[in-house]
Amino acid sequence: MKSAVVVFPGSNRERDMLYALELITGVKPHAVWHTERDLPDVDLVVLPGGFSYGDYLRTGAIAARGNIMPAIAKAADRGVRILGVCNGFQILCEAGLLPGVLMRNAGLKFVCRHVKLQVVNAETDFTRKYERGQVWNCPVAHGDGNYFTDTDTLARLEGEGRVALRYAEGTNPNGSLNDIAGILNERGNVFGLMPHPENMIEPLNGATDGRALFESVLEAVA
Amino acid sequence: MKARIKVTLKNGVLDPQGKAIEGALGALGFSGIESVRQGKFIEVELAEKDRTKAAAAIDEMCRKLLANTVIENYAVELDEK
Amino acid sequence: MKARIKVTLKNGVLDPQGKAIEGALGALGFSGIESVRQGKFIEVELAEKDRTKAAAAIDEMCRKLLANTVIENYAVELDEK
Amino acid sequence: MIPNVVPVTPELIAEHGLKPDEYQRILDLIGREPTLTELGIFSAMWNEHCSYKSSKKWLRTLPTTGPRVICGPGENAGVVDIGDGQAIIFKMESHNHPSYIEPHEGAATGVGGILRDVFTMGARPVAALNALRFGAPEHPRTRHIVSGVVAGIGGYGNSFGVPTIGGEVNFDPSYNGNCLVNAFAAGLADADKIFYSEAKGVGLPIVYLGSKTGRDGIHGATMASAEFGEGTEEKRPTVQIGDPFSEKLLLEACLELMASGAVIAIQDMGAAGLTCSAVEMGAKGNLGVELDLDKVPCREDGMSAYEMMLSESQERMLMVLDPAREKDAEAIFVKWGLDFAIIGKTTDDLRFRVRRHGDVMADLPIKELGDQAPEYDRPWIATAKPETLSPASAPAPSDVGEALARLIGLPDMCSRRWVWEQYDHLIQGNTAVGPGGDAAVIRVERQKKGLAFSLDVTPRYCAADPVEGGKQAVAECWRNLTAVGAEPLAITDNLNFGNPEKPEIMGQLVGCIQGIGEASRALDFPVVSGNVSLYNETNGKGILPTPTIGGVGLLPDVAQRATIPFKAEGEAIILVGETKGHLGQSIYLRDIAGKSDDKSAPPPVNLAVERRNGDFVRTEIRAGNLTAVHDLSDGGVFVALAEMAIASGIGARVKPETALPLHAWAFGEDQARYLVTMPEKDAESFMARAAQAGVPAARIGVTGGSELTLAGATPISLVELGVAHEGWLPAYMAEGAEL
Ligand SMILES: Nc1ncnc2c1ncn2[C@@H]1O[C@H](COP(=O)(O)OP(=O)(O)O)[C@@H](O)[C@H]1O
Ligand SMILES: [Mg+2]
Repeated sequence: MKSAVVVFPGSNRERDMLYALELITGVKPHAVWHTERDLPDVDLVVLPGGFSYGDYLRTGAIAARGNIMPAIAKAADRGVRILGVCNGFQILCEAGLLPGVLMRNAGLKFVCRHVKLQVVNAETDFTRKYERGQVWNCPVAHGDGNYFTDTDTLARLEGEGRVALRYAEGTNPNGSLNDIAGILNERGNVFGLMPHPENMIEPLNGATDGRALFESVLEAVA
Repeated sequence: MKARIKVTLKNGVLDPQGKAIEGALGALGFSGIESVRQGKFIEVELAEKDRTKAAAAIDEMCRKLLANTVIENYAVELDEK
Repeated sequence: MKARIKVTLKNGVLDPQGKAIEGALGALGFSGIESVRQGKFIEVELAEKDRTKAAAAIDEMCRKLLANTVIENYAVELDEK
Repeated sequence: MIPNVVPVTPELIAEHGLKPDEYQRILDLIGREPTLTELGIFSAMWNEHCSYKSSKKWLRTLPTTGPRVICGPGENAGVVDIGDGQAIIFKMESHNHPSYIEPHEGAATGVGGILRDVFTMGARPVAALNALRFGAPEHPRTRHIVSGVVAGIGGYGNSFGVPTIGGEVNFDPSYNGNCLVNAFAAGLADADKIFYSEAKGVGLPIVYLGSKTGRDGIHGATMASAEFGEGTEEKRPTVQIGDPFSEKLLLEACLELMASGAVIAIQDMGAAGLTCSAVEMGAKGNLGVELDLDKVPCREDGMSAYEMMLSESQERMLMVLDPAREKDAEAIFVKWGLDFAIIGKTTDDLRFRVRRHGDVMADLPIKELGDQAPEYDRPWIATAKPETLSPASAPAPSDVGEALARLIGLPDMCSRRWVWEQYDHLIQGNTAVGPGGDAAVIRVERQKKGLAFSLDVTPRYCAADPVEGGKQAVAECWRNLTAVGAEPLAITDNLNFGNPEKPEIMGQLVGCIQGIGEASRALDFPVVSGNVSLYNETNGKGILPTPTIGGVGLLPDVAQRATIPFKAEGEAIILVGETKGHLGQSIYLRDIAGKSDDKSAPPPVNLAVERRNGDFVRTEIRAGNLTAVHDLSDGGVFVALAEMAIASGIGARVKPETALPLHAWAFGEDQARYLVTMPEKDAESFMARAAQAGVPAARIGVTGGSELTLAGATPISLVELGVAHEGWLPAYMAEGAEL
């Protein structure tokens, strides 16, 4: 699988993501600088975690208006898989590629800890290697992960199975609506989540539960 | 020209910071606080001297970047200076 | 009584947010922007009906919590409603 | 604009922190009255922070070399060889006063400063830690400071992208008006690609890179100068604000620039910004420096030479570039969107010359600015040697189990989760042991080996006996690194003390340095970098002497690390090291027995024993013989047992064979000890190996169950212990919500 990681000023988990993708797919991913206007020919585009533009103004807001974003929107239209993790998720929301917004954590503090994620929909390109209902461990590290959207959108997301991951067993770290941890776009090829599966891929990380997410995409594009 | 922009959350949008401030004020012993909402206050200095043009530019800035119109409203005041 | 509070950074205090917004506006093609400063805008609804008392309470809230007076200034507008 | 030539009054001199004899020294050096800018430059170069004038004499006694030391004190950070052509670069620095004035920004900029010290040398930061000391919990400002400092440290490190993986938090009334924020950072580089600050070559461009210069942190000195200018309001000294976003860009730009081969010398602008960095680069390289301040990127209008030379605006660098590579360098600056400018050049006349609007504002001999700084042999009085408290004379609790339940939930003993959950301790994906272990461990990126880090000091020991306290701080740090299986390599120190002009305080400083020196020599644990923070006083009362030690260790295979939690039921628990029940200066005595005025001796440190016991434990860890390891410190055996049990959810049954009073055995703070576990079947051979190595070891119990049971004490449920341990800090912080 060919993949690309988009790097914005202030991205800081891009090296983690590049490493994870290389480890799991066996192919070195492209690193794409935000000023580019075209993407390389890839099967997966990842917007990594970090504090693009310092998270100033609103998380993801400035990055979402960067040069590379139209190319990402076009790729999404073509059905290329797009994955946004943490700040990447925030950027996708700000860019309108996913609905809703990620607001300040309900506790107002940055939270770095392991949470439990429940697979709500195991039929997506990003979760097919998990079982439906499966609960897995994954770290979160964010200050703005509190997912919010209007009631109509929420009903649609839930109704269409687009809430793929939820925080399980009272581990919601940020107060997000319906314990939402990760959502899909309508077509199912754009996925955003707050937790960091790229930091859960080796025994060193305590468990390897995050691998299946990348392996899902690998299988989907095969 | 100086523009003063207030960006506020729309009604019905959850405001975790406002809620926290409300709680904190209560904890500090302030009573009778019915609600607190937190927004942003942005000041932009423009070279533009023409009021209409400046207003149009600021409005565009708000729509394109300064406010997320899905959840936020904005109000602009212009000031010669 | 409704209080509208603007909390702004003191002169000379570095404003990384304002700087980033300024850069972003430039990148979006807006020209003639001389400076951008970002502050907070807080709205507090009070049960208090007496203007003087409300003003005193809000001022105390600002000093104790809403503004960091080491680096920030605040300005309050009161509004019957 | 402030005029440059002003009458130099005694008040002006005093306001610049210069003593009359120091001013005389300036007159002798330059043969005329200094201009205001020159006075500012001298005050910056000759203050305690930059010149180490009170501590230099004693710092020289520290061992700073070793087979693995590539670069000791004298550069931005120490450099230590970790094999495979790689080096670890690290240092610790204080930001105490700024953090008291504005906790969030003060702590944030402290983190920013130490990260810059590390990446200035060409290293990518891989770990950050912090040692924090706050006033008494009940003091009205403490909560506000804790909240701001923690958020500030997290806010900066999280955004910058370095894992913050450990540190210390303590509370004591002596820090009520003077908190301590000691920030540590470590970075990785190739050993043959380290960058230094020594300028080389005459007529080369000096380049300014990073954020614009404003009137940040121009301390008291500005107040003095303000009366000479108009618009004093506008020029009031301002707090430094951290901008981790700019720092991240600066990091990436610097590393890219260094890789391009364009950098000849580089120096970050820390304390006394442009002044210190430019003078150091020139003086080290035996070169003069000429600056044209009109070229400096400024954030504010009308800044004078004086202000620009003293500004402490953050996220700035100074470098000497290879002129042939100027275009490549420029492309990198532009890519990262950073301000840059050629602001001067190196010269061959050994002068430090500063121009503004074409006028020479300062013209000083560059070498003398640093070399001729005053150095003091301040009078000192050694702290009187305290008496040792016998175990029998320490009051016993009504029940040892109940005492443990209280101890584990005390401000100084409870879990720090509330703090470290605000720190991204997982970023970079290499965290093997995060906060909460004896030492934090990271894997070296894409390698098998690992690095361990720990910050330690027990200020109450240092107060009672500075020499033993200094030794103990180094020994405890060494022990913590050993307890995870690492070979301790080297340390950095951060010496926080009161006013050195008082002989008792100077005696504490001298004693602690002596103890640190002794221990680091005995343990082959050299000092490769450090920082001194003096005048930590309020209303004439000094803080507890707090020489924080930051140690780094190496694990050949990160998979062999040892951790605290028990791993299975029914395992043997063995106490390694000798237990004499030393309760003097213990947490038990202070907080449970209520002897807050304890004047007795702290536990003595036998460095040979420390080394023997530690080497034995490390060998056992590396041989894969141990399932859990925890070093013993505050609170002794019983607290360590409780921590191992809480961390695992597995209880223990313990029955000591000892003639000591039970509370002295349980809570004594004797040094050089560890608790280890292993499968029951392996215990016998372990005991035999210990005996052979001459290491005291005692089987004290077995893991299992859901309680901690000590023969002779009421059993306590792990749930109860866990609640007590986790509860205090969040509950305390929740009482006064902050934004
Ligand atoms: N207590 C100490 N022990 C050993 N070295 C020290 C100590 N204090 C300072 N140093 C060294 O002196 C040099 C100057 O320190 P400092 O001025 O704090 O560095 P910087 O200019 O990078 O802030 C550094 O190399 C530092 O490591
Ligand atoms: Mg430095």
